[in-house]
Amino acid sequence: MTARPGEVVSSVSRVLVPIVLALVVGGLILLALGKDPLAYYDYVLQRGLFSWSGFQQTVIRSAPLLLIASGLIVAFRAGIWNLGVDGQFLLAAVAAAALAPLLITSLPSWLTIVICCAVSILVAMAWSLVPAFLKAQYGLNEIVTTLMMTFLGISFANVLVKLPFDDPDNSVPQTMTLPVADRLGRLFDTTIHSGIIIALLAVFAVHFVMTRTAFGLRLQIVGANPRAAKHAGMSVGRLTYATFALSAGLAGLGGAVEILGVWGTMRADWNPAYGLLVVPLVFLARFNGIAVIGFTLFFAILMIGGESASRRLGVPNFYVLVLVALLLIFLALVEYLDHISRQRKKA
Amino acid sequence: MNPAAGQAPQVSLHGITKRYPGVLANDDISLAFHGGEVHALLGENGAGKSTLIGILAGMQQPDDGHIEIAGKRVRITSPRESLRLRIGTVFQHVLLVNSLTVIENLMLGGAWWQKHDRKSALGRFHEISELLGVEIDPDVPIGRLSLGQQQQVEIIRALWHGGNVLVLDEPTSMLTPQGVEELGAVMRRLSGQGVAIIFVTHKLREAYAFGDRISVLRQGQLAGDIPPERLQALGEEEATNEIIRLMFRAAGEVAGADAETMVREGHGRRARADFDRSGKDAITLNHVVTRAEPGECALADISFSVKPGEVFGIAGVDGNGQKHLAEVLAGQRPALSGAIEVNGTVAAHSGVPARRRLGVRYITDERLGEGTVAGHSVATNLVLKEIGAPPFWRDGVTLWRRIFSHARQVIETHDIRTPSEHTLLGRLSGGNIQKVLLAREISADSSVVIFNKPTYGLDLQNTRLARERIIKAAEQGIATIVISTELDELIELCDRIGVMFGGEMAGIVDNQANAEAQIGRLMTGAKAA
Amino acid sequence: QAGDMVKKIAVLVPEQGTDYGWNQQGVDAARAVAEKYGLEFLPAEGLGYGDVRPTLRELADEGASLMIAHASGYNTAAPEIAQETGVPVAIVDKPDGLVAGLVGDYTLSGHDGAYLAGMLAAKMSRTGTVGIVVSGEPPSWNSQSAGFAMGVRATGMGTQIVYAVIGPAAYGDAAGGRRVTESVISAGADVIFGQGNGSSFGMIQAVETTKAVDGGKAWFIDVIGDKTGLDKGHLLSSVLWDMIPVYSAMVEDLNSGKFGTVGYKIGLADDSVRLLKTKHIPDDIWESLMKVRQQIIDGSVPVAEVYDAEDVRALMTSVEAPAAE
Amino acid sequence: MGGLFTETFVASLLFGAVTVGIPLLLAGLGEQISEKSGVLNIGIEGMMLIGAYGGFVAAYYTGSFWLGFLAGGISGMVVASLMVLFCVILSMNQIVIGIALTIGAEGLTALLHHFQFSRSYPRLSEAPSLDIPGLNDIPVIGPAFFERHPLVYLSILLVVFVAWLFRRTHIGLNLQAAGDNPAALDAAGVDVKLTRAGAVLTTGMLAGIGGAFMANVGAGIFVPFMIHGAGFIGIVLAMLARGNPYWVLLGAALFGASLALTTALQVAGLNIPTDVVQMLPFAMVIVVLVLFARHSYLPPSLALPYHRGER
Ligand SMILES: Nc1ncnc2c1ncn2[C@@H]1O[C@H](COP(=O)(O)OP(=O)(O)OP(=O)(O)O)[C@@H](O)[C@H]1O
Ligand SMILES: Nc1ncnc2c1ncn2[C@@H]1O[C@H](COP(=O)(O)OP(=O)(O)OP(=O)(O)O)[C@@H](O)[C@H]1O
Ligand SMILES: [Mg+2]
Ligand SMILES: [Mg+2]
Repeated sequence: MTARPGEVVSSVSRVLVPIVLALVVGGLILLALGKDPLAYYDYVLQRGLFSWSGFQQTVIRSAPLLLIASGLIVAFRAGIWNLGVDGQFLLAAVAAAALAPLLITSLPSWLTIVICCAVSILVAMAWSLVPAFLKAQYGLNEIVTTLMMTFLGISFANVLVKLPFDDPDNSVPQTMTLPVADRLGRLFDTTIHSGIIIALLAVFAVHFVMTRTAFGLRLQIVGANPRAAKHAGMSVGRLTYATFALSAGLAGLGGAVEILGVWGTMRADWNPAYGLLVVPLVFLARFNGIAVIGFTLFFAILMIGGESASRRLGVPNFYVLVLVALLLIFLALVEYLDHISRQRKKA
Repeated sequence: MNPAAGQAPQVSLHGITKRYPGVLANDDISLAFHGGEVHALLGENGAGKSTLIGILAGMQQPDDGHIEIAGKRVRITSPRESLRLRIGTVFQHVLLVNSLTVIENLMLGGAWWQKHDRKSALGRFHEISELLGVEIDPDVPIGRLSLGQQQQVEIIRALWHGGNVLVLDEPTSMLTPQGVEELGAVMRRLSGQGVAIIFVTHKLREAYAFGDRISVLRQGQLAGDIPPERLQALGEEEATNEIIRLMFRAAGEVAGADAETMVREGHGRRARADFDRSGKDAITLNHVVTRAEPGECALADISFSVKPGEVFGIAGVDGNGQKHLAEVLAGQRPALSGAIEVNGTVAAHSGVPARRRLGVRYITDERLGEGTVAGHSVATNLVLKEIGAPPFWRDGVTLWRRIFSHARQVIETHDIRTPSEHTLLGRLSGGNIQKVLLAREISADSSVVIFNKPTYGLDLQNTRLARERIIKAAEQGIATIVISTELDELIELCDRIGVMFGGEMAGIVDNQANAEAQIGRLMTGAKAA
Repeated sequence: QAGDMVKKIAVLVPEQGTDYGWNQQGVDAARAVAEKYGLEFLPAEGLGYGDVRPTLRELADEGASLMIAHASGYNTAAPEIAQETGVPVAIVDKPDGLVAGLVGDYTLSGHDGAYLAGMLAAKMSRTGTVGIVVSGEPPSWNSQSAGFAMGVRATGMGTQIVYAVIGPAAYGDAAGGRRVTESVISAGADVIFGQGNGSSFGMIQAVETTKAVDGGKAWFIDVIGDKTGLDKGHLLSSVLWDMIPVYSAMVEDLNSGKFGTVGYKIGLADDSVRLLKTKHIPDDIWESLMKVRQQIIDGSVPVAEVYDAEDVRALMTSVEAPAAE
Repeated sequence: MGGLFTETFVASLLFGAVTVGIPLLLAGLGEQISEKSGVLNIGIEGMMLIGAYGGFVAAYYTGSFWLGFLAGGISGMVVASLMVLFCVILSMNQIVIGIALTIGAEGLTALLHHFQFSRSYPRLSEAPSLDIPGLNDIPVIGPAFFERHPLVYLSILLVVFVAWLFRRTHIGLNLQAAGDNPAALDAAGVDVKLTRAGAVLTTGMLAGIGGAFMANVGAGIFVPFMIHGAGFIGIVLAMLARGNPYWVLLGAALFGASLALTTALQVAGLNIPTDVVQMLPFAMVIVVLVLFARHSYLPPSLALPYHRGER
């Protein structure tokens, strides 16, 4: 698997060119606001990448994003538009947050974490059951149903936190808190929790399964042409359920990892909407697990570094959103041009 | 017959060249199409016929060369431009909108700011369908019509727009023999009115019967043509030989005499395989019934059996339940009631994988719709039905190297024309896709193979190859079922022929001298004597 | 000996400090305190309601001596980071979260001020109905809603109280604020006690454009900040919060080593909670209110602190229950 | 408690429901046009937001609601033209671009608002209404439906117009074909990209007007992020409506009514979190889908770019 130098150059420029373009356009906006773009970008890099403590935050932020991304890779490769990851993520988070503080009183922390992760995964899977059923049974388009389930899930998560799982001792509507010491173990003496290991393993596993196994190929065939899959004797219905379950389960694991690694508790009305950011990243990475890691890391740097830079320069944090949008557009543009030229060349 | 002779051609192509990644689809083609002439265009699969037609229709732009219409140089930059030049086209793959009705499809293309005028459209529709002698309900959504009917709508549409030039890319592939005759009459009538007609077909008989002039494409180049005078001078036999010579001349692929046998078309019967008529049945159906779905013809009550080594044909007009029968046999569709036995094993309720384990193979008639995955490689498509099984998978892990080397081998032995095994299957020409299907399904461990329209859209050589595969399969002792709407094909290949009508087996005929007449009668719904 | 241990103070707020409300008051007060004690000031605005640990850690790295986490949503994260980095933090709405030298709490509630506002509303109401519109139900707003309702009842005028929450996560839902407020006005209220950030501008909009059921003007009573500069003649009053005394006390306690042993409150006594006097309030009513203010301060009129949403709702009319004792 | 439900109060609930429903209706209709033509417009939330901002700015500085809606429509079209450029002309991924446009619009309007209005919070006066004589005297429903800004009537008439467009005109046929089988439309001599571009621009215009309605009529003020998912609900409405504009109207009415119901239950003192009521419309639709699931008809070429002659 040695890449030719030309390919390396092209794939590096495929990422670098849009970044430079986005930074230039974003810089013009900053100039218009009377701020120094170079100082801004310098702060972003200083904090997000080059300072050890900041880089740790970047890595921590990557963990849930990567897990969601791995779930989306499964779904998208199987041709299923699971746009409901945010609801699945949140409900799984509620499950972990509600359960962990209870279990920890009688179980060791590793067991608590394992059980919570498992339950979170199951909860997320269960939440994807309705769209899976409607798709497998009636061919109902999952974009609608998963979007609906995500709206429903966000509200439902709030209801759960506010009513049955509310911590009466805290005036803020949130669940009980898992003590810091019992959360996912930290790596060495950093603040990075081991969720990043889980996330990386998940991405590699998904990448392997989708590209190197019979199961992955079946999912892709179902995604590409369900009638051909049926013709070839695959059980389209069962594979559809499996796709939803895997995809939602991984997103749910993301929710569990974020709660068990970072928060220790779930607050009502908390919705980071990571799914909305990860969906385009997964596309831009062409559903490739390895590329997803790069993109995710880059956007995590931007999130962490951007917050710092905004604060230091007195630019409202909203600017990061503009930058993210520019990046997505330019990445998509360059990826598209690249796609065209490769199609021209490819025999 | 040829009033336009001497006049400037209606359409002339000058040095048309079109390249696709890895393929030179059209290579410096210069051709002239005259008004009042039916110009038959022949060529093997992938020869570049559809590409040329796409260029005339404005769907493709040539990389080189130019087009003249009535002596004036034009650039056909879009289908709109083509229609404006009064060129009507029937595309090889139906281009209609399923969710719109027939009449709505025909009205497409009007000025967008206008209300559509259904009334005058209906008038036009009746006029043209009368001319064609077809009967179609204008208010049925296209999606509910059979492919044959859809093709008729396409022809209506081409006439709707095409005043000067009518281009027909394999219009007969979905028609019944009678439909073909009717289309021929229409072409003749139109050419009599001065229309230039370009008629693409794989059937030499059609080309000879309807064509005033014949051109042959070969690997993107114009291999030669037979002008009207010569065509009239030659008899059918000689003309056929001439065409075959043009099609296969170069590279010495086929020596003269072999060509004859290679592309020998219809009318013959294969030598009777001497399979064991008293032996056990390989597959038996007993009173099989399927669930009727809207718009489909279900099986009402089907019983028959096929012995190992026997070729059993299914004849009938398209849409009389053939699809359900094929799917029920393959395990792709459950039988509502009735019994199915494969090699003595009860198999009525087993799905595709279980049937495959029993040796049942099914070559679908929907090559792109369900037979293959267009967006995946040729290599993947060749193992589509074996995903997870050794030798290409070990413990569920894909051994891509083996899959690719297997593919290279199959491409070699089956002469599949593709730039490489990594090429996306959708990029292949129809005939080559069919070769992929055949290569995939016929192997040593199969015991029952169902062919659904195995040669639909194939060129002479590929048709011959496919039929040889069928015969070879039977000779290997495989029970072979051939579903076809082409009676010639069935007569040539089969030992017995069952005729389907309205989801029932109207009768089963031994393939003997008078079989054709009997089958013809059964196909119209008359009961077996 | 601790002398001037505090060198830099940081304040973290979820939205931009330009909302004439919670965020702006927090940032402005911290800035004022930094100036007052000659400290370096590190504001972090618009952080949202997500994870603030990265920002807290960065501020700690930058040498903040005190980090004021000015949102109840931050009150789990901030103490954790304080433990991790050793940098003291101040949190909101968690009075039992004190850790000596490390975590101080300031549970802010203008419930006593809201009590006065409730009396003002009841006295100003022509229709006999007043309304409370909130964008959400956080503890501090619950206690103010309750205080307001108790104030209304204390006038003994039989005034009805209509209560409505805009919807989930609707702090910035201006359209929702307007719609719900219009409905509450149509339900008879002519004085609206509105609590919300971005959504309160929708409420003001509704008050400005909707006539009360008697055809007269509707009034708005705001919270936390002073929007007089934006008023078009409908701003009756506001329950103003001043956090400068609280933040000052924190700095001094840190310097004297007392930080984390006492909670901080705002209240009527030191004017850190006060009722905004506008020209629309008649003098006699204002004087009667000021008398009650004195009584609350000296304890003769107790104002219960009610933080739970259910208990708050129980205080509203709409149910036939008699006024609470 | 019954005493609270006076005629005025119920009328005001209905009034609020219509106010909420109109932007959803416009967004849903717009999305329906886009989807029919084969473009999945996920950026509609961003188009509404920019429309809200542009519409508010125009209405605030000119004092005219009409100019506000015009500006909102144009602003929405500006965002839509990006979608046309990237997704229709350049065939880039519709979901990536849609999400990017939404995120970008959120950031941009919040920034602009911060520098322009975050110290002054300007507000508009009440939208002028056109009273329909006779009908506006009907108790309860009169004020909600017949004493509104003319745009409200126009929006509802638009449903009828779009339905007519779909059924009776070449535009309708072209849209349907572009989403079902663009190659067939192309072969019939109609420019697919132009058809889709027109559809997307129309979507942008309707979404922008809907956003402007939310800012100018609904809130009377612009605040950051004020669309709050209305665009996404528009997407859901369009998909559930299966190409029928009247279903969009019904769906928008359902969502509007459910928000009014939230307020009603609260004012009635019902003791449940608002989130529960918020869940109702979604839960209802899901239940309906599970019970009466039919094959959903979405245009087969939805979200697929079209290239002439590509295999
Ligand atoms: N859009 C395309 N992209 C890539 N290759 C193409 C495309 N269209 C045609 N080709 C290639 O060009 C060659 C000519 O194809 P064409 O469809 O014109 O053949 P044909 O003569 O019509 O064959 P058939 O009889 O099978 O229909 C084939 O090799 C085909 O694979
Ligand atoms: N009664 C009918 N009305 C309308 N359409 C029909 C009817 N019967 C069949 N069709 C259409 O005809 C086509 C072929 O039908 P079906 O598959 O049942 O027949 P078949 O004999 O197997 O034909 P083929 O071999 O082409 O698949 C389908 O597209 C189907 O929708
Ligand atoms: Mg062809
Ligand atoms: Mg069939």
